Amino acid sequence: MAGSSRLTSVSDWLRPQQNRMIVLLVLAGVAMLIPLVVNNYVLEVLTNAWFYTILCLGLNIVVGYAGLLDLGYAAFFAVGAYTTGILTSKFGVNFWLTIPVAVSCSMLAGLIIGGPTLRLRSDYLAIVTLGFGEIVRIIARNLDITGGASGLIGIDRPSIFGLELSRGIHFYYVFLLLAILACFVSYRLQNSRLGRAWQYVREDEDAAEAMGIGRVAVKLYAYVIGAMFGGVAGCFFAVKMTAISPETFTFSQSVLILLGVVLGGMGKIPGVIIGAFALVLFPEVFRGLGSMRMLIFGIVMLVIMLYRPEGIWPQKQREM
Amino acid sequence: MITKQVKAIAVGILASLLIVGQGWAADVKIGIMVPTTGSEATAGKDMENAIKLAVDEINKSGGVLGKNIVTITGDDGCDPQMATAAASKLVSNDVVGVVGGYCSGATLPTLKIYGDAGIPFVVAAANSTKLIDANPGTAFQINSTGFDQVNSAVALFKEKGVKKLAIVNQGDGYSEDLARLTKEKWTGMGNEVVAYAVVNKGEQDQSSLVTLIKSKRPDAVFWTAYYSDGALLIKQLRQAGYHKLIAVGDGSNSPKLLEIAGKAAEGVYCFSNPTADYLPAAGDFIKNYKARYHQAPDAYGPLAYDGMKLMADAITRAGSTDKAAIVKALKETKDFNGITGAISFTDKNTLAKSNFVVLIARGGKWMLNK
Amino acid sequence: MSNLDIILQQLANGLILGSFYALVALGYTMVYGIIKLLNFAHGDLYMVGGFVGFLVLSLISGLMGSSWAGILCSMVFSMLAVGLLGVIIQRIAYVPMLRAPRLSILITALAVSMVLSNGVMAITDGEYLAFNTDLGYEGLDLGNVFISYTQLVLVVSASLLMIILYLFVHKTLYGKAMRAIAIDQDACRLMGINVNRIIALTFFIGSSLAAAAGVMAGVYYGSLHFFMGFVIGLKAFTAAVIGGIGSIPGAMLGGLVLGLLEAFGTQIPFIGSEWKDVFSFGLLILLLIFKPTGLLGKTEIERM
Amino acid sequence: MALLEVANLGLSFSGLQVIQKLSFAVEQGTIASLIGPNGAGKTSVFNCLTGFYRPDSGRIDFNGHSVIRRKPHKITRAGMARTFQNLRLFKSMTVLENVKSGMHCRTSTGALGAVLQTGSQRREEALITSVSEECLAFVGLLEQKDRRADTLAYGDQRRVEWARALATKPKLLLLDEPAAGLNFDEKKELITLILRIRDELGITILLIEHDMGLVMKVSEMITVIDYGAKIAEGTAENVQNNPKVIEAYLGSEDGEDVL
Repeated sequence: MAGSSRLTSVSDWLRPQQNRMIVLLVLAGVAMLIPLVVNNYVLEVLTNAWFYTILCLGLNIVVGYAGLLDLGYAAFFAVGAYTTGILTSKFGVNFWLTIPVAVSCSMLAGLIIGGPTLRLRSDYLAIVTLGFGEIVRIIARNLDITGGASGLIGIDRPSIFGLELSRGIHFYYVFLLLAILACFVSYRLQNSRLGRAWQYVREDEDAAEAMGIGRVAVKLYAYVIGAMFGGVAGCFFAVKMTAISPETFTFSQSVLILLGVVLGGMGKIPGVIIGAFALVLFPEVFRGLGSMRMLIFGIVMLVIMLYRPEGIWPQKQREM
Repeated sequence: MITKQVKAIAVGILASLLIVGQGWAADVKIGIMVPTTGSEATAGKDMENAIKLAVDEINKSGGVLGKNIVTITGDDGCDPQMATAAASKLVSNDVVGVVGGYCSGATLPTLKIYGDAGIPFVVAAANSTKLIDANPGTAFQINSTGFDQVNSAVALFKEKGVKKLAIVNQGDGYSEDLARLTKEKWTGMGNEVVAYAVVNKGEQDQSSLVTLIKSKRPDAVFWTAYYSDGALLIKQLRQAGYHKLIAVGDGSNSPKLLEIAGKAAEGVYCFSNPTADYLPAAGDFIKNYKARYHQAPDAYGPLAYDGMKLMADAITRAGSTDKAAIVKALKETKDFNGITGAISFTDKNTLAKSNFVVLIARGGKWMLNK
Repeated sequence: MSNLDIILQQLANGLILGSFYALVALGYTMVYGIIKLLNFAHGDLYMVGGFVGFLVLSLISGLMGSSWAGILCSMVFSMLAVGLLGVIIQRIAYVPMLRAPRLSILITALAVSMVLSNGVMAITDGEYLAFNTDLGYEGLDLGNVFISYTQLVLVVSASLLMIILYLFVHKTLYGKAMRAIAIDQDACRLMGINVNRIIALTFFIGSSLAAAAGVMAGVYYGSLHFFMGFVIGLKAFTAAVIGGIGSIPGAMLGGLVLGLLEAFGTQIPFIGSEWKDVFSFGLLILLLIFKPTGLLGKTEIERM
Repeated sequence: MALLEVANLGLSFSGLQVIQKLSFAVEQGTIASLIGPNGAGKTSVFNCLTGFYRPDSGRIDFNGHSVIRRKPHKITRAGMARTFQNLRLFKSMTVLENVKSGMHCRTSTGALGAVLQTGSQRREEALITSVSEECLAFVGLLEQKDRRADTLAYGDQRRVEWARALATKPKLLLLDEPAAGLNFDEKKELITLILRIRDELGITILLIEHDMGLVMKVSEMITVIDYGAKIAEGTAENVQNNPKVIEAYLGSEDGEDVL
């Protein structure tokens, strides 16, 4: 078949590190220059896509690398967003100083929920994370400091070197840079001792344990690093939106992020990016199908799990 | 396989670029921001219809400043993230003004976007009191705010001799806001709130809450949230033998509430923004709306219609499509004669005179309470 | 109302609510017990059951009225239809996944749940449907405690269904096969048991019990919504865990315990109803951490 | 002092006594075997030793320290490695990646090191690769290192498991039925390999095996258990002639496995 042979030749060409770098650089260049040619609306949509890229890459560490189903990922994102929101709007702390605090808080949340529960069997873990996500949302809804059900408003825009980050283009670059950073970190982790340990635990917990890999510690690592990604994304989300409310951090948000991870292909960075873009672009491009969005996503997810569990992005070639 | 997908995405991006890139040079461009997808799509589409109806009428009678009005819709999906995208879309299209705003949560983050661009925004439905603080000065709320509703509610309770009140909300921004304000006002007047509770969205069984309420013996129960779960509460309260006053907020103003609660809803009071059925001046609006869309207008149609008419009036008074001039003209609005009543603004750009009405359920229908 | 009245009333409320939870929890537990699958879509089957019942009732109400006869008829039909739907879901989505990693099968279950709830949303346009019947509000009025006849009938029918199920599982050959498969599937295959057929039967029974609960909820609460399966799904799962997942009497007990806990939990002063779900989720999490086998579940081999 | 000392070990599953009062010792530098009829509780003993089961009673001292109630990965780190009765390779990973897992407990780079790719991280990665390749070379599979583990022949997959266990740098290697499913020639190679591991690498070995020929050939000390209790102990000859052992095997259903 012509199509498949073309595909093979493309993947052959992509194999050397050098050629892959060329592709990456070209893509990064395109992403950098896009704001010069598009209007605010497209820019806003693409900013959103980069934002979901960060979240999906974070969840990918938990789901794709370590093989743990997390149905409450929005909670970590919420912790980051609320920490920054509360510190800047209620205590007047400089935004940049809130980032380490927010990231530590979300990592702490990861520890708190992960520590006692990662021993559980995977299906119980899914439910526990779901419950945890809901608990975080309800707490945010009920406390005064989080602004109750209507949330926090009037979060100040940050400035950097005297430039106030307020326009769409500023946030485009902020989220693009964060997404590139997230890709870089994910890539480095994937090909490290820790990355392999995640894969061992995902493939066979007992064998990994017998090889001297502490499965709880390794999973906890995945959890905490995943939470960190969510926390960072949350910080910038808060200042971009200037207002946050508990309604953003629902179960459906967690499912949406999970969808991004599953659609493109769990554990594969390019796949996850494609998944994140699909999430964001679909409702914008197919506006008429807007109300059917989740139905279509559900069907696609089902089909993917049944016929192509490795996702849209092709499997890494291995010599047979 | 990959290349196909990349192509599809690229085509999609290009297509959206082309669509939004087109210009309507000689026209006055007005943005409509409502949820046309998602859970609140029904209300959003109704508002969009009403606004387009108003635009047609304006254009038929000569337009504004001799130009036709064209509209462009941004779908906020009742979601803050989608709303910012929608607002950016409208701003990039160089609209001179925006009419819409249904969900308070989704409207909130867009205020700053329009404010930064200096675009006047007539908020037709969203009425959380949070919007008042977040207003950069370019937004104008023509729906009575929560404060007005609280005043209507408290007045009714006093009139009916209520001493002990139970308030139930649904834990979202809108209903919590209303519940909290009512509680503050009611206790501030030296009365007692004996129960203040939250019902989670979608939870069908409220029997425990009903027992709790019954045991506190309130003279009235005020449900500040939406019709769907409100109907369940009413039904279960009445079934359990609670026979005193029940009132619901404007989010419950729907015939569906009466349909679901059945005869349990008989005699329930509802505070409502002016919907078409109870507006003497809305006869033509209803007729034209039905003729064009083959269905009756929903709760926020009249306000959306008025919002568009007000915007056109402000542009005419401003004498130009300069945004700052339009904002100024809107601010100076004096008794604009809309179908929902006379519109003037306070110094905080909220409606000067409340247009809330009190309805009562009689024989499976909402009637104006006389 | 005196304190005693409140206690009695809440006892009644808790038992009614608990019997709904138990009916839905049974399906969770049966499916989990037999193939160790956490069927996220189970709550949605409850929802679909309600809608099918509604549809049937509106079709036949001209013939039989919307009273007990009509309701019974629509309930039976809904149980059959949703039971079949459960089997179809099992065939399409779960059978191919039996040897897949746990993560994949969980995501598949989540996808099925999304398809069901959003499918119904697309059909109903996200609207609430009023499930109106001709049933009255009459009931037993014991002073300050009130139990409507509708509630009584529903609790009795829920108990009946559970008793039938118990007898089926413990007294028939099919039930014996089910219990055997739960212990060792491969051994059952060797013994000539048609394992797939028994698993399908389990899905059928579990799904139809959820459908029965869905119709009952429709009748009792009077409204239907595409999202109504989510909350009850979680609650029923909690009930199943409380009782010990995999155990049928456990699911019944868990349902009742959860119903009573919720009924009395909301009466505790100082803790506002806005915190209610934090407590039920907190309880679930603590239970999973400290007593994952529940009240009646079997302890597994202790592993470190 | 013996490298491994087990005393009065007891284990029960829901009332069923699987191991009872089992005591035995493995001396440094020896090859020892644990045999017994099917269901005698041999693998359960392994699972207790490696921390997968928590015994009800008794003592397990390894290298002078108690390892009872320790987590499996800590026991591996302390120098006890195992293979599994049913192959437990990381199927979708390459042979080399499989073997690298053994080095995990001998290295320490964390997330930060991985992201920054510090000098020590790069040195450690190089070490992991070279040690893993050495282990593969030892079992004769170096050429296959980039193949997916599950595409290898059965016997080769077993050897990958061995290489993986060797990469943990163990003092004691526990082999769970290493000869199961192997043909005659493969068994012969296996015997050489076992001896080489002990002689060249100085690793003490404890194995469970059904193949009596193999057991008798390599083991210096044999412990026989039945119904979880020790019935005999000694050298190959001693055990072969012990009437209790003969009875246990002949009385059991799979007596045909014996001798």
